Amino acid sequence: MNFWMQIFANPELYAATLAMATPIALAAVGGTFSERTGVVNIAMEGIMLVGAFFGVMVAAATHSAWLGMFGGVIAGGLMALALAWPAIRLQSDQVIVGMALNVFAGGLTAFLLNTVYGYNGTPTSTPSLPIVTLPWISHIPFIGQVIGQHDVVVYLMFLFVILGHFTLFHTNLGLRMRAVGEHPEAAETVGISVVKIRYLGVTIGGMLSGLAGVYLSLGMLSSFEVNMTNGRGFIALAAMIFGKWTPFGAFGAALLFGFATALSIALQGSGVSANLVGILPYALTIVALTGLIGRSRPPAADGLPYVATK
Amino acid sequence: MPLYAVLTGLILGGVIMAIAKYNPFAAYAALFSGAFGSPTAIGNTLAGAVPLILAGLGIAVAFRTGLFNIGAEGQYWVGAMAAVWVGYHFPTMPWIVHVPLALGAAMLAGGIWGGVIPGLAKAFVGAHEVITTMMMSYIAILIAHFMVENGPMMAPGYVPQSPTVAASATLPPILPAVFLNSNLSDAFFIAVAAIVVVHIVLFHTTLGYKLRAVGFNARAARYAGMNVPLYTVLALGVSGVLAGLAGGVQMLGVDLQLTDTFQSGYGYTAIVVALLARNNPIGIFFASVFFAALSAGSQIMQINAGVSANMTDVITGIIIFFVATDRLYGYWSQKMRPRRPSSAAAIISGKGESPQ
Amino acid sequence: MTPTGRDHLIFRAREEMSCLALLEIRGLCKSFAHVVANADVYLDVEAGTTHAILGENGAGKSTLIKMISGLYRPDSGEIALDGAVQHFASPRDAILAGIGVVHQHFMLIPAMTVAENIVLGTERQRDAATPRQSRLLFNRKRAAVSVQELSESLGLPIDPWAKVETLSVGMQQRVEIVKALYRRARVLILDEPTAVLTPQETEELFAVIRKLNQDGIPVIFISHKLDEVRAVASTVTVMRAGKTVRTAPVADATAAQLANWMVGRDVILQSRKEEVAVGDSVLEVKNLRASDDRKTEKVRGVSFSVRRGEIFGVAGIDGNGQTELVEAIVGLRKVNGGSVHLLDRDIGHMSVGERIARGIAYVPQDRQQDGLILSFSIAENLQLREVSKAPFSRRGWLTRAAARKRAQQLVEEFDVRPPVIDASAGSLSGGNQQKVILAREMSRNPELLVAVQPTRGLDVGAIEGIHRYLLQLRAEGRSILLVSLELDEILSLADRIGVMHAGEMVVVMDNQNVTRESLGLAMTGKWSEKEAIS
Amino acid sequence: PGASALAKSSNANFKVGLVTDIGGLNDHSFNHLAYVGLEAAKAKYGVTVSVVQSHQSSDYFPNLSTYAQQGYNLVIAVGFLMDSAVQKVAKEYPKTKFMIIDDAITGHPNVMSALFDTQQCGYLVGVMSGLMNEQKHIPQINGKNVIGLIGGMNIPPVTSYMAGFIAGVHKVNPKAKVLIDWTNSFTDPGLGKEDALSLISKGADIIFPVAGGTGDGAIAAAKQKNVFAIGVDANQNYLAPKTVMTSALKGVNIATEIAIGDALHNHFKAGLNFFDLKNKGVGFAPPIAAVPKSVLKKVDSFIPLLNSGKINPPSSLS
Ligand SMILES: Nc1ncnc2c1ncn2[C@@H]1O[C@H](COP(=O)(O)OP(=O)(O)OP(=O)(O)O)[C@@H](O)[C@H]1O
Ligand SMILES: Nc1ncnc2c1ncn2[C@@H]1O[C@H](COP(=O)(O)OP(=O)(O)OP(=O)(O)O)[C@@H](O)[C@H]1O
Ligand SMILES: [Mg+2]
Ligand SMILES: [Mg+2]
Repeated sequence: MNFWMQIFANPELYAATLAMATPIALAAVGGTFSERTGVVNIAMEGIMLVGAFFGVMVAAATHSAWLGMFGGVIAGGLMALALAWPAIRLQSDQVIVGMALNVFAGGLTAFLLNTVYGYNGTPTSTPSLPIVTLPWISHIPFIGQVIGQHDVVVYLMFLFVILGHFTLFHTNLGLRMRAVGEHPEAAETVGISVVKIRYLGVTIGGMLSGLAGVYLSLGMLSSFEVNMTNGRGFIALAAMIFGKWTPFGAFGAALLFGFATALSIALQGSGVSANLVGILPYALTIVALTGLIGRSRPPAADGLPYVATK
Repeated sequence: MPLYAVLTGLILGGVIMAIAKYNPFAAYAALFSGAFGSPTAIGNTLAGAVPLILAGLGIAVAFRTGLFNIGAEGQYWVGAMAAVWVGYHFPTMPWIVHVPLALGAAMLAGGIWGGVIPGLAKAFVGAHEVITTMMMSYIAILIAHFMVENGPMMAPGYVPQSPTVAASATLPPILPAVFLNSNLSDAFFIAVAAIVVVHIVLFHTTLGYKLRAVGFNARAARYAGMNVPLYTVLALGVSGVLAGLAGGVQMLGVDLQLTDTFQSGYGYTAIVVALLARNNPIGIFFASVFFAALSAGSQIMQINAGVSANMTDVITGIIIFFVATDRLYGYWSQKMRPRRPSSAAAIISGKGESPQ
Repeated sequence: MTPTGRDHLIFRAREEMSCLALLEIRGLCKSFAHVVANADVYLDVEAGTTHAILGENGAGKSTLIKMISGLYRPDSGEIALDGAVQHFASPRDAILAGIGVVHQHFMLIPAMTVAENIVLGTERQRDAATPRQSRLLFNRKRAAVSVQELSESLGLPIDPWAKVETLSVGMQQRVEIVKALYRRARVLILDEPTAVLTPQETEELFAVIRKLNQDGIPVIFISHKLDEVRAVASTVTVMRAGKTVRTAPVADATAAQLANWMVGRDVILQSRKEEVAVGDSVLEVKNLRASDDRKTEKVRGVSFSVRRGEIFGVAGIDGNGQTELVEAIVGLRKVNGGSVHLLDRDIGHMSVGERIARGIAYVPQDRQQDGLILSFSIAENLQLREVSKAPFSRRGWLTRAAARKRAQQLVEEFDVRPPVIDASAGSLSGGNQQKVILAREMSRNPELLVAVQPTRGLDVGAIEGIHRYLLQLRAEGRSILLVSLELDEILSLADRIGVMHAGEMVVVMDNQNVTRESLGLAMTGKWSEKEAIS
Repeated sequence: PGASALAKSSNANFKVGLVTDIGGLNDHSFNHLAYVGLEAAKAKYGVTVSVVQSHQSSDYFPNLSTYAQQGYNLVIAVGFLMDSAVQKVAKEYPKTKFMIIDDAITGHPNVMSALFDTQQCGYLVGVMSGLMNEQKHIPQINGKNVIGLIGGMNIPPVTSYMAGFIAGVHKVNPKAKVLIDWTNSFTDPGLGKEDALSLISKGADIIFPVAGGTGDGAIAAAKQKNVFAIGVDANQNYLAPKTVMTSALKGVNIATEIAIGDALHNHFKAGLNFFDLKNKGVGFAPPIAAVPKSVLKKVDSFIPLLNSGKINPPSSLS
């Protein structure tokens, strides 16, 4: 009992929750944009890796973490275009292309890491993004320790989740995006360019995934490690579905997963096999999904190539 | 698999290698000799294709039914654990009983893990199989680690690995004289048999017809009196059974024990295999051999041409990309391919059928 | 005061006076991979008139419309508005030019609200039609308000907040019309608008069309229904096999003539029924109760029976529980109460499969979603329901050859065009898709055929054929439960007619002593015995 | 010089192949160190070297065989994961010499196993930590007397460090609390960071990650929270010069270099070869200035005890 008290009374548990949720939430919101316009994005893992690597590369070269972040986001966007073009112009199978990009990204980043920096890894002189301390909030006893002091990207994540929701549900652009994802023909008949909107959605998705990668490499650390995403891109995919293709939903799912991860970290001392404790996040996700979430309905035209017969 | 796509990929890869100051010709020569250069190489390539074939078939069956089994990796390891466990217990059992028993255990384990649990979750609460199979996969791998890291399946001694399976449970090598000390074992025949069976079931039985019908248009299937939940569970079950079998034969034929790394990568490569083969069993054979060759060859490419292992991933990625974008080549012809309902993208978003 | 929809109508009407909107189609051609959909099409549409286009399924009507609305690009030929030749690169151009279209298959987004659907794509445009709105933000309230104003000023009231997926097809079409006019259409094109409407709704639609004509807006009206054309249009153009074969003032053409021009042969418009001895009851429904997906009870204790060798027609305005009733009978919807007996056997709790096995055949309302697997071949679709039986399979093994032979027979017998059993069902036109379904269901010579809207959207030729099949089945002593919104269909086919209203079967009457009027009355629930006799 | 140059050139036809496990050369751990040793040997003796990074477990056997087939004189297998593969190949190629790192293969005349008494260096940095935790005047030390220990996986090469470390801490500071965390991964620095932060939040002011690349995250966390960290395997001070107070060294590079030299000069030692403090196979990196001389003296005083075997730290967690 007291044991649990200690764990749940420790603000670090909730701070860690946020930290672990951030990359997943960012990528999941990105994926939401992509799929809301009708393009399945299973390449988030690869795009994150690319963002993480080029973030470090630019930061190391310019000695500016901010430029690094910029570079990582751009790299993510470009990578996403490699998904958008075949998906939109060639009606390619979006999942195959996505898998291709994942394999490609894994190889490319590792290859560049070794050829550019050698096996010692990226330069230790690489700057990292600043830790932000919120003015008064950080002084509030418990709350302050939870949300008062985080990497800047964590706060950007909050921003993008809200911005994402607002854009999708309260702007003209969002209306058009949802229309294109639900019924491209209908959108076309009222003069909306399905192609443009889809390019936009996928690119936004890529940039957010890129930012998620930057958070791992320049936010939490200031270096790049081979395959440092460790499947977070796929977890983000799950979070997006779990969140029923809405930014808030995706955020919620990411929080749940982040919390379970943080909890499994906190439970490490407990003597139970580390491996078994490590199951917690995955088991909890399944339970939550089957227990409370249930069916989630994707955008009607999600993943279906659209051909304008001319 | 379209040849020109592969060629484009290889050419582009060559250009990249040239830029990276490698000799692409030497590299590809090494790649090829590593994959097919000697009987041993061929043996290893074919052996490497076996788990891809089996897992790929499993994933294809799910796709055909409109389901995306993304957790074959975990099902593979669950199957592996079961096979090894049966394999090193009962060392006195006769071969003819022991092997089938071990493989049966592997299939059962994989089926339950990949099929029954996500299948039921999908059929009854609509939990998206992409999430459930993925999570179950992670769980399986953690359990596997637990088993050998001072867990119930750890072999006595220093190294965190399971005991090796009894001789009575191993799959004998094929023509050891020819493919001398390669990994090629009877597992290969099992894989080929699986291809035939899956092909027949899918295209020559009412079961296959119903699975495909559910995959294309679940509503129409329901209106036609088919039990959609049943076939959902069935499809994911078969999918898991095959992935589990992949793990099983790999253990009994090649690894012979669990070592403390549970990342075969087969489960993910198999997704690409299935997709590139358009979920066609015959195509899966060739796609699997192709990827096995790349993997085997890449090792020799490192040794003989000094090309970094990661470069193979780059090239592989490019090749897959160009296979997926094969319409590039027929771009001029306005004749549009009818949208494949087994289009994984359509499936991942929970739809087999495209609105007309 | 804010500029309301009425103001902008007047404002636009004035505009029209100055320049007559006059649509000219000159030698339009369009072919697809395998078919020539339009070959040398000519059409002149006068301002303020209604111009009907008649044509068989697959004649090319929709293709023509899609070219006029900028969805397809013509292979050759011209489209001229006000004498100015137009080159529509996209629907946007067509919209800006003032072309408003209600497509045959609605272009609405089910998951979105009425207001969202209507303003979609125009959020940025600012003029009398659309009150000032932000270029960036989408304001649900304001959109709803302007939609509401316009719809009311047009006499087409709709709830702007309603999600489209919750609306009846009639309502959805109203949304489409308002959507077109919201874009200030100068020409309104309706592709088979009445195929899905109840008689009442059809009447309302005609009123709207006349009103638009008065405002100077010409309407192109596509339909298969000759009497409707006669009722609303002033000029008619007939298409056959992609060509415009005839244009004439409606007044000068008899229904028979029009039919002949369409099909290229004489058509029996009134199918005759020979007497069939009705036997004992096959289907026995006793105070059945069932709810829709939103758990509201839509079938409130319905009782009736269908006897051997009879067609039992279920009439009623869409959404009065017909769908739920049928689904409960075929086993797709669980019953809350009451019983369903087939041949004195309680099937109320059997699965769909078991009921099929016991001899129920079913022609669902939505042929594409529920009736067919569009990506399967015709042959494969023909075995959808009985794949486990001969000749399609033996002991779980598909018997290809036999199945194909059977398919070939059916395709010929039911005149599916093209008669290529390996063609995918998705490539067929609506009429032929329906034929495939009927071929499948009727060829099983079932005890009971449940047919919902079997001729929806079909041309006279196809309708004639299908009616013939139904009567033939009846002649063979089978029973048919026919649900239709088309009174004429019911009146011409049914032996007995049950009228559904508000989930109850308010009356079951013998076809002999029924008039259109009394039926219409019953459908609106205003039914009393007295009127029946009179 | 001429003679040695001659010797070198003649050494060029002595070929050494290195097979990494799937951790690859970026593992910040033994794969990388073995490679460093290989390069050193190449520079020193002028032998011909080649390296292959295994992609999956099924590559081990083919890769080892390939080198053997191609007539390599010495084939080095990095990591116990190749235990069975090495035994199999060794039987098939008796003329080829094999070396396996972190494993105990016996009974093959052509296989040498390199084992590292990392419990010894773990013990020493443990002692250092235990003492440091009592230096309350040092700003990084919070006086809570808690130490954080992070393990990548529960496997011998990791646990021997940890077991020795714990013993060392308690030897000099019995009241110290050592918190143990596992990350189940050697390649997730993000997770490693959160793991360390969690330990720090529980009062730990010295973090010792034994988790390959995951450890980099832990060190980053220590740096961020201004507490001490201890590097592992190699001297990791370069990662955070003011934070990494020392590193527990595992001379995989040294062992590799020695083994190559021995094989080259025909005194290859089959069977178990232990690398410990005595033969400089393990040790600890020179501590940073923040570590008081007094502490360092105390730590050094344990070295002879370990060498003489008077102290025998446990090599596995009980
Ligand atoms: N996108 C397309 N691709 C290929 N063929 C098409 C396409 N659209 C229409 N067709 C073919 O062109 C012909 C005309 O089709 P269209 O839809 O214009 O007929 P219609 O007159 O509207 O028939 P209906 O009355 O059933 O709506 C048909 O044979 C149809 O199969
Ligand atoms: N039936 C209705 N009648 C009148 N106003 C309505 C109706 N439904 C919603 N509104 C108003 O429209 C605005 C948006 O409604 P809606 O519920 O769609 O927002 P929402 O989707 O919940 O937005 P968010 O997702 O940001 O919460 C609100 O101001 C709400 O008051
Ligand atoms: Mg909302
Ligand atoms: Mg049409």
